[in-house]
Amino acid sequence: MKRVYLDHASATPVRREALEAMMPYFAEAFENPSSVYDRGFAIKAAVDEAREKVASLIHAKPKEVLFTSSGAESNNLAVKGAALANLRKGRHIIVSAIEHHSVLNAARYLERFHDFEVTFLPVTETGLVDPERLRRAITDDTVLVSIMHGNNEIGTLQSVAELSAICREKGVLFHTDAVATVGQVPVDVEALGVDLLSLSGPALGAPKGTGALFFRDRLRFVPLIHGGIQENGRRAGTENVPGIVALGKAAELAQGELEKKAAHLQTLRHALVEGVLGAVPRVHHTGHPEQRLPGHASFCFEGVEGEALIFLLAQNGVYASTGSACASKALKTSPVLIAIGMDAAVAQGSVVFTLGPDNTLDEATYTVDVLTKVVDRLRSFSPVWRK
Amino acid sequence: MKRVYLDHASATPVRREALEAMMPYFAEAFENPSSVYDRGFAIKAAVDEAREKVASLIHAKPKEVLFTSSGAESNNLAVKGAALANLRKGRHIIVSAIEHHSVLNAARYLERFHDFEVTFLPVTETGLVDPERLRRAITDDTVLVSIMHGNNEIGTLQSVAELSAICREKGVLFHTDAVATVGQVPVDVEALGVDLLSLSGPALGAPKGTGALFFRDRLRFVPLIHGGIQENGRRAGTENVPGIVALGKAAELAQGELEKKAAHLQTLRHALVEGVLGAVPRVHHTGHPEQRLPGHASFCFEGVEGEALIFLLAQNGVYASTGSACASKALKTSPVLIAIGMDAAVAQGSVVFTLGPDNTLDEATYTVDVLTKVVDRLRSFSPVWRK
Amino acid sequence: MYSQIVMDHFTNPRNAGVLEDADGVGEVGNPVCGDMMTFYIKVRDGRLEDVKFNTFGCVAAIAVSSMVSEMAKGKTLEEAKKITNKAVADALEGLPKNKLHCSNLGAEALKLAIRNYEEKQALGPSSHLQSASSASKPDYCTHCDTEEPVGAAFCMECDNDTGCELIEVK
Amino acid sequence: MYSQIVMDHFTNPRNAGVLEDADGVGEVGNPVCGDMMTFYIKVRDGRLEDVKFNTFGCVAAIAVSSMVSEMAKGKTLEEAKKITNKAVADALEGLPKNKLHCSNLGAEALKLAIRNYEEKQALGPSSHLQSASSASKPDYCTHCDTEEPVGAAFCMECDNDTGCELIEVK
Ligand SMILES: Cc1ncc(COP(=O)(O)O)c(C=O)c1O
Ligand SMILES: Cc1ncc(COP(=O)(O)O)c(C=O)c1O
Ligand code: FES
Ligand code: FES
Repeated sequence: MKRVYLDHASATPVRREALEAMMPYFAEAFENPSSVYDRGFAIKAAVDEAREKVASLIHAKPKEVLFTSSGAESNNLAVKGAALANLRKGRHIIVSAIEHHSVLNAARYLERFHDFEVTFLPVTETGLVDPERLRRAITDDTVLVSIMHGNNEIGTLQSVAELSAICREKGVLFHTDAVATVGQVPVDVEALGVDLLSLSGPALGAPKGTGALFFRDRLRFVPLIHGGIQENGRRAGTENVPGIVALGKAAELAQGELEKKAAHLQTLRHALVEGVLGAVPRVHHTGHPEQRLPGHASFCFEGVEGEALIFLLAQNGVYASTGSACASKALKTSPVLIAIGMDAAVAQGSVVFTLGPDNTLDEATYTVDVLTKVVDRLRSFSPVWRK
Repeated sequence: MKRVYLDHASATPVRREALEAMMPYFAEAFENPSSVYDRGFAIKAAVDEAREKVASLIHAKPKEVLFTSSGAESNNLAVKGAALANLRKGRHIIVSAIEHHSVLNAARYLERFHDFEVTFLPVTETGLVDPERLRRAITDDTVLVSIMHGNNEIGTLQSVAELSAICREKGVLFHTDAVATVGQVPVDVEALGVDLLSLSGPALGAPKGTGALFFRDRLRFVPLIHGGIQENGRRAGTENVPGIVALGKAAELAQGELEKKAAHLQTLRHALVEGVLGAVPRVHHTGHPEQRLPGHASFCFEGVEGEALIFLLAQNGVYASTGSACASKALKTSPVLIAIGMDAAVAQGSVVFTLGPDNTLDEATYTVDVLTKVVDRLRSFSPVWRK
Repeated sequence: MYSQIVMDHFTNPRNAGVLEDADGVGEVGNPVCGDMMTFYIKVRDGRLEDVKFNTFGCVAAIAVSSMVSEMAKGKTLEEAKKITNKAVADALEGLPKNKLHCSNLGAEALKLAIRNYEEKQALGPSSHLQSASSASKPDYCTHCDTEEPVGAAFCMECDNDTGCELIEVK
Repeated sequence: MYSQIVMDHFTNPRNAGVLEDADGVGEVGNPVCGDMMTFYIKVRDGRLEDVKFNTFGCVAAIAVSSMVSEMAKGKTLEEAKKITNKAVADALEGLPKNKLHCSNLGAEALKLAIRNYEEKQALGPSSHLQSASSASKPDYCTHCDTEEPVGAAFCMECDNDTGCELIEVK
């Protein structure tokens, strides 16, 4: 059977070059980068080189990059750390209603444990934050705004530069969750005007267990993992050297391929979206039609439920996701889909396809065929569809 | 030149079997364990198997084990998480004065940001916490006691079972940092009577970037990394699948070898300690003479400074550490050595040797020879020594 | 996650469809919650001669519907009423904790169809189908697989203001 | 971390030792802080004919002592007094940020030895050696290599109650 993997946002195979780059750091160059003797320095040098590569990918300085264990950790560190470092200024933060759980729940943590007030900014039907709404939401107490760069469920890319400019003007810190965008579209922290930016390694073809946080030079934040001197006291714990080296390599590769890859993904996405909209009745293409991740196509199919659809797709060799593993396992209706005004019953039929560089046009066509077949099949005994 | 690696507590090469076990999970079985389709389940099964192995090593149930990115993260999660989950009971915690920075600074974080009171319990000259002192320190406000199992700088093993019994009697949670002990001595969470226990992967021959936290079944704690449903909502972020699989394998291997390894290490340690005490004048063997980590030998040499000693040792092929990378880089006098009553000037001459299974008696002898030579050399132009 | 028998019933659901001339119809759930089932029964000599279902829902919901229809077919009404949630879950060789509520739905829809039939017998042919949407939300935590979900200071997701305040040390 | 020239001077320190009949002696630091240096000078015709040192301290402290002794030897007293911390660090091709204070120590000990010699000249032979221990603690953060350590809400280690309270947004 054909096997078409269209779930790159959930997981990507580690790239061969990244894997090769990290291999020597498991059992040969295994020393602790904090060791004071020479063999430790060599390891520290490898970490620093990786830091330069990640910094270069996002147009930051190496000292503005900190390594973490995941995108979720980066988000938690940014949101809680920057908020707690600025208690004197106020206890109000603003996040969009479609943030990833790791931002939303970090905000709720501040609410519950630190008496913060959190504003959840609504979005338009295409998933965009309205700059004027953001401006009105900022008060004298606002210390941080966190609005994601690209949304994992509906693919919409925010106009981050425009939003961050408002915050800068008002003297409020701006964080963006760029887990879905780094490696997919050009990300330039200067151009975006952000103070903090989260990224994750697996999204670039680095191994799971890697991530990074950009923080503007000299920006202060309270650590999430307190302890020793690693990362200049900003994140304790022995560095994940092999993972960091792989992340550096993956960042270097991503930088070289960004444009070509995006063009390829966009072509496939168009084929997939046009194909689905043409072949399947009563389907909603969610998120922004144009201002979106190049390889991201998301739909809600009326009359069927997402998990069932995903399983039938997988049985036919097409691997996709319902958009948010969290919402899906929790049997909750996706808050993102509700935020863009999707009918709650229709939101149950959510399926997200995230394309990768190895996907082909043939695969897009095959996917449309399979999808048409399995949606039909599920609808054939759906009480919702009949009505 | 001979190369004698005696810094196993700082870093250990990843074990071949662990590396082999993890390899398929980078680029082949790369899917997200949270994916709802079959290929994701296989990954989840691998994670669960690793969880069983880690649980088995410490005599816990699999559902009592949570994977983290480091020992430092486990310590932060345990100390902050358990304290914040019990605000209603009180805001007092007790830690020993010789805890790792990741416990000490987590405690200071509670002090600063959550109005906790922290008691730093003194220790005896051999590094032991006095149970009666612990008992007296507990108040009605005490929610958590954190006392490490084995100390990384002076090797002392606490009588954890005795200490935890006092806490249980008083209805206070007990956490132990077992980063230095798991894989070195038998660790049984039931016998130790602990509610929370931290361990780190690299200490077992798993890769950097791995760690775990034991928490007694149904114990509640506030997460450190908020977000999705991974680890049943207790720690968000895509799981480091390859690292977790390797940690499982390393735990399995450790369990089978524990006794033989400890006996071997103890023999070497005796040779090293006797050799050094016999050959070098005015040297202090720190920590407990008997109740200590089997492969841990720690000294303070009068008249010399630790970093210089470490460098000269390394130039002669002997790799050791000053005990705490953090204190050493921070140019601080080790708080642990001060806590055991070491003279501050003498504490500067701290060197820690941590043995591994591949070390030999020959190497111990060679180390004594080198050490004698380089200590002599540094003392030859030391103004402190002359006086 | 799912047993082979669940996957089999999901992939090849038995008795999916509508009985246009059904003797009884029962409906539970609500598409807004992600699960909805309609059961149709044909009764002959006090036995379920035919059972069909329409289901909107997840893998478990579809497999449960299929299994319930198989279990019910040929049974007397009284026997069919005794089909328990547990029996359904057991026949499927278990369901993930967060999907157990689906097994409730199936048996419930069947019972509603039987009740609908019985009421029709009593009242004449104009009786409406039976419907209940309350059963669609489980009363335990659906967010995790823990055997006894703990109400969750750790869980910001389902933490309905019980949170850490409820937690006691020992 | 350390330049080759630092490692060379550390491994083979020049002029390590004591001048028993020194014309001047200067001492800085304190073993409690981890660094202590004693400089001995022999003066002839207003020039440093010989310089020796004893040092208790880290790699940088030993290399700095050695380099300072080399730089000083043969210089006039006035030239030697002008040896700056920066010149020492430069001659060593740089030092890690958290070790820069060591370069201060070396030049300072040398100057104290010269001052001791000059005072002896003025006062007769009973003058004591010069000593200063204040210089041993740096006034910047030694905990990190950042160019401008920021006083550290992030750093629980050196965070002397300035902490987050000092932080301003922009
Ligand atoms: C006793 C102890 N606890 C905690 C840690 C922190 O472990 P990690 O660096 O893996 O985070 C260490 C590190 O050496 C340790 O020795
Ligand atoms: C937009 C976004 N932010 C954050 C995350 C969290 O990343 P991780 O699972 O690597 O922690 C994800 C994960 O998919 C994501 O899509
Ligand atoms: S998610 Fe399981 S208890 Fe809340
Ligand atoms: S450690 Fe560098 S500022 Fe405190």
